[in-house]
Amino acid sequence: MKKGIKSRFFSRRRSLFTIGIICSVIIAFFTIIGPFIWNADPTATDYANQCLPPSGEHWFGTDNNGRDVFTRVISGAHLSIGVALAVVGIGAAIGITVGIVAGFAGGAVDTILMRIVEIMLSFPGIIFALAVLGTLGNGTEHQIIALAAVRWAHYARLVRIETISVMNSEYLPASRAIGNSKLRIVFRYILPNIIGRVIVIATLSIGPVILAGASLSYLGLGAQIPSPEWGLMINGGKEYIRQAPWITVAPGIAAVFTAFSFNLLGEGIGDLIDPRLKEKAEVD
Amino acid sequence: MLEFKNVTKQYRSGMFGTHLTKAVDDVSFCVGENERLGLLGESGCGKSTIAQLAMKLLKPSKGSIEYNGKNIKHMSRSEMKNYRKNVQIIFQNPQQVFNPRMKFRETISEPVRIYNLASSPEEEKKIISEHMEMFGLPEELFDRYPQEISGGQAQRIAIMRILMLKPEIIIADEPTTMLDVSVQAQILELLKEVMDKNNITLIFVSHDLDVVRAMCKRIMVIKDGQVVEQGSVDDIFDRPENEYTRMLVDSLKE
Amino acid sequence: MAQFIIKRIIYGIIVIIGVSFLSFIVLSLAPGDDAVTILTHTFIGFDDQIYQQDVNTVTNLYSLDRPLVMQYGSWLGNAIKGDWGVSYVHNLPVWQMILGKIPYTLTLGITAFGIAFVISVPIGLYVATHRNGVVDHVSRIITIFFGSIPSFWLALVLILIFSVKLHWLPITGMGSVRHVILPCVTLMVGMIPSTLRITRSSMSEVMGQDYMVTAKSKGLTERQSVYRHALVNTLPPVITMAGLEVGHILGGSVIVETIFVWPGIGKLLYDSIISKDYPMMQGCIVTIAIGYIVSMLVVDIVTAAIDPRIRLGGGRN
Amino acid sequence: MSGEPVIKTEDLSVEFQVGNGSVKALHDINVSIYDGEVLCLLGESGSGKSVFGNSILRLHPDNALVKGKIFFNGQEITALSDKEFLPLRGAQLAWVPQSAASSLNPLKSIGKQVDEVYRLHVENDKKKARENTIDLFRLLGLPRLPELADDYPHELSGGMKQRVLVAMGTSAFPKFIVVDEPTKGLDAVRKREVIKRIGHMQKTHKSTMLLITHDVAVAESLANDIGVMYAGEIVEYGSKDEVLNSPKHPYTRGLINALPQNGFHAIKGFSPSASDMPTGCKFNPRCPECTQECIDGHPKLIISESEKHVARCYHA
Repeated sequence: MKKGIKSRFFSRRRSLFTIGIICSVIIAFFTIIGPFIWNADPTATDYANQCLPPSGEHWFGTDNNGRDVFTRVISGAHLSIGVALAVVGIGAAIGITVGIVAGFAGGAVDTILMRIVEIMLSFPGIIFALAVLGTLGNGTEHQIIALAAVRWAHYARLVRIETISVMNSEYLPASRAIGNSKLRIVFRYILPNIIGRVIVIATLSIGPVILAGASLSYLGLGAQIPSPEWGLMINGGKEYIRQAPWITVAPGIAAVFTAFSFNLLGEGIGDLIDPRLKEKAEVD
Repeated sequence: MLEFKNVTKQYRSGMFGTHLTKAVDDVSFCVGENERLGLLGESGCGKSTIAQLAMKLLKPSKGSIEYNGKNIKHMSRSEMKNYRKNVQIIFQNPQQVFNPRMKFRETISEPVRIYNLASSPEEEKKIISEHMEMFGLPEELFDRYPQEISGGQAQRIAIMRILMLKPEIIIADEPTTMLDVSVQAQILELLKEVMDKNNITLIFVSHDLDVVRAMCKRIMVIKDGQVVEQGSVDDIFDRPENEYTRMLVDSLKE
Repeated sequence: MAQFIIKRIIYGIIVIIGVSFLSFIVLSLAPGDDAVTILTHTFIGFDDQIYQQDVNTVTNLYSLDRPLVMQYGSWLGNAIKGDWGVSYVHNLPVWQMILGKIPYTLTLGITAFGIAFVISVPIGLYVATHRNGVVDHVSRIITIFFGSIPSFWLALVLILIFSVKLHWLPITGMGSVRHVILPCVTLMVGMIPSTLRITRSSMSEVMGQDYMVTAKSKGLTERQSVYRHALVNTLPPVITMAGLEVGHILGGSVIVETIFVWPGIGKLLYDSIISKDYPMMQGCIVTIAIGYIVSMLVVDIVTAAIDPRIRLGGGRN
Repeated sequence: MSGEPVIKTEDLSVEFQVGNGSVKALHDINVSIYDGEVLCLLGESGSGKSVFGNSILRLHPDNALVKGKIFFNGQEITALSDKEFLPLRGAQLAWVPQSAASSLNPLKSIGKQVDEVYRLHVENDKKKARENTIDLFRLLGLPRLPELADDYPHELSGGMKQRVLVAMGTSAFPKFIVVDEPTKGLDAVRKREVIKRIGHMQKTHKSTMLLITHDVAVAESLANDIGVMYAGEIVEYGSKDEVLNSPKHPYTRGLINALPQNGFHAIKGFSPSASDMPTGCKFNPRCPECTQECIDGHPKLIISESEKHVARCYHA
């Protein structure tokens, strides 16, 4: 039995994936069910017990406004993760389209699109966020637009590389020879052959996007003061780092743990679809 | 039916893109009904390029290719679809020619769907199973992926797929080079049988003289993108005029 | 080969111009009137009343009312001649200030990258040749963990431990080597994951190639075949990743430089954002883009030098 | 056929661990190759011929399990530890790989890659090594010498790369060379060229060679003895003339009749894949002379002094 479980879950290829799943389940629990259990209002101030160290009652202690840090971290979770998933979703959608069009069309279209992508990649994300948030005003929806506006170029570049490798394959001219229309080739030949890699790229980017969102808020460009956004909380706790370090440390740990589990998931999926890891017997 | 008129295909390369290499240099020939034309030459002489030009997978740099008098370059979508249906190609590496993520169930039914040869799913199933028996392929292949079957079986499936379209012309681009001798014999036997039964025109590209001699009636010898000699099988093998052809034929007889 | 490089240079220039144009538009979208900003910074105090006619005089002085494209045209014209405009806040030429800041950012960035590179490449190589050993799994978990830490939070934690609690290292300021340690470590941690991952995957792919079996069949020991044949083939993708990381140094350290008050371009950019100093922002953005393009170009050249297939193109035989 | 054989194998079999099962690639091979002679293993893809070549030089991936004994000049090399075996590989036992296109290091010049063997096993002298390499290239008929030595693999045609690998295998004057499919993927003219050059090389150096191929023409022009392999087993063994002119095993007959010059008479069915192997004689599903005996029993192949030309078939 032990061998069964060990090989099924922790075999060489599946270990990262399994740990990733376990962490994600924990996060999902805290994010979805958490707010119902720790349902104190994350923004209500309670000056009576400011800066209490972590205790049985306040697991992560309280911040300078007396609010329970643990509750704020929980309610901040669905904010950060929600933003990140939205950004990855929108960014990936645009990126995949641009990547496939550039790879499939080639020639002038490819050159132009790739120059635009390079412009976006060499443009500091902070500035773009500033401009977008500056004109449209702060707030999570605008934060999503600000992040997605930069992230799509990252996906486009990687999807184009994958598409080109499919375009150079032997089965592509064959698909044209049998008479497939361009659309059918894209959806039946290119997409299925790159989707594996794309999922890995997308999952691996959720972590960094969470961190990018937090950095934006840290710099005061994303979510605004009362909201329990992790970046904001870390910035808020900066002044009290000497006497109440937990205000800064706690949301940081939450961000790290969330990013860590998504990265594990991404690497795990990568291992699963990686052809090299499948044992082969070259019998010739 | 299919005619090449002074077709040239050249590539730019070298330091500043000045160096021109001519893969196909001013080739003209035509293929009539039920003909068996062999394109014979060493590897790298441009014979495969001619095959890809005919399939419109490559665009000619000069000259034109005409099918029933119509230049394939200016064909409308519907004309092009008809051209694709009538002119099909068998590739060299059978296992690499199929979509690795697509099971054979879908790969095999693809031609039927594209040209909607079957009015209803039952009819589609009938056509497919008919062809499967004719080619001696087991039903359990449906759930297999290209990497999971042998070269011989893959080539059989490729030929079967093409045959469903009942094409007028089949271009075979070195279909048996990558296969073992015994499997090669099976595929060539199968191809010959299919050709004769449906009187399909064949353009057979190869570097193997014996195979060409067995499959074709007329042969064109190609060297560095140019047709150096053209004639019936016997002329070429017994009375080669061009000295390159003589060298090629003698090197076989040694 | 030359054709390849020239093409890359032309594309690079196009991208830089593209970036400068995009940033011009983006900055003009940002809230606030340029004239007001100039007034508040240079002539009068922050809270004094701003009179409309002062705003008009400043507007004509800097000809801020012209259509956007014209403004961009004149900016570009001057930029090529070396005049990147004058900072609203410091009233100094933009490029002069940037030049002053570049060495700081580079020293921080290059040292951080150097250490990250020196750590992650050997580990990557070792792990690729000893796949699925304990070291492989442990190093993967650690790199994934390093990749999940937000740089600003890491900076604060390091400050908390090393400055606040242990008083070993100063939080901000310049001067001795001890000042560099914390910002350097923060940057380095961010760079290790990508380099190590690319080294590991590139090396393990090379180990699977047929020519490694040929090397083994020649009687080379495991170590010899790795050094003589595998290493050189692993380099191109690793160098490309290195180029990407170096390219991001100029732009990436905005946060770290802000927290540690490190007078680099990142801090300059952040300050110019806060004080809405548009010419300075424009200058920083273009500098960062140039840095990115130059490092991409260097990568292309180095890769071509290593890989004859790119250098020599088609075969002669 | 004199004296102690250079290479002798006893009941050599190879299995690959795949997932939790194992795939039998080679079963109890008993061959001996004498000094200065060429044994040709003739077989189609999936017959395990390359596996045999690899097992002599221990080039298998780590999921391979090798059973049985291999003797080199009387010494049992399968008993040696990897450390003890290392000096043999490359110096005494050489190997010419199958896929020329991917078996050369793309970033190093072909001259350097061939010099490396000479400098490792003969003498670490740059000049002498390069001279030896150029001689070998000339012997193998490569053009544009000596500049060609500084070219890179991607600049060479398939045939030329194949000959570079042959040069690499022979540059340390090994006692025994395994040559794996030297003509795969080459066109008729280049194939003739490679065969001629290998034959010339083998005669001048009197090297003992194991030649692995699916091409009967190669066997005909280079081999002294031929072992026909099918589904991991040797089904017929004997001298070249006996096997090619009067084949005993139905599969060998089928192979010869399938040749283009003999009119393309194909063998029906497909060669079995390693996972679903037929019981009894492995060829019985495709064999025209198959009887109940063939399906139940598994015919043996016994090579003895008296009986040189043998086949693994009840009706041979």
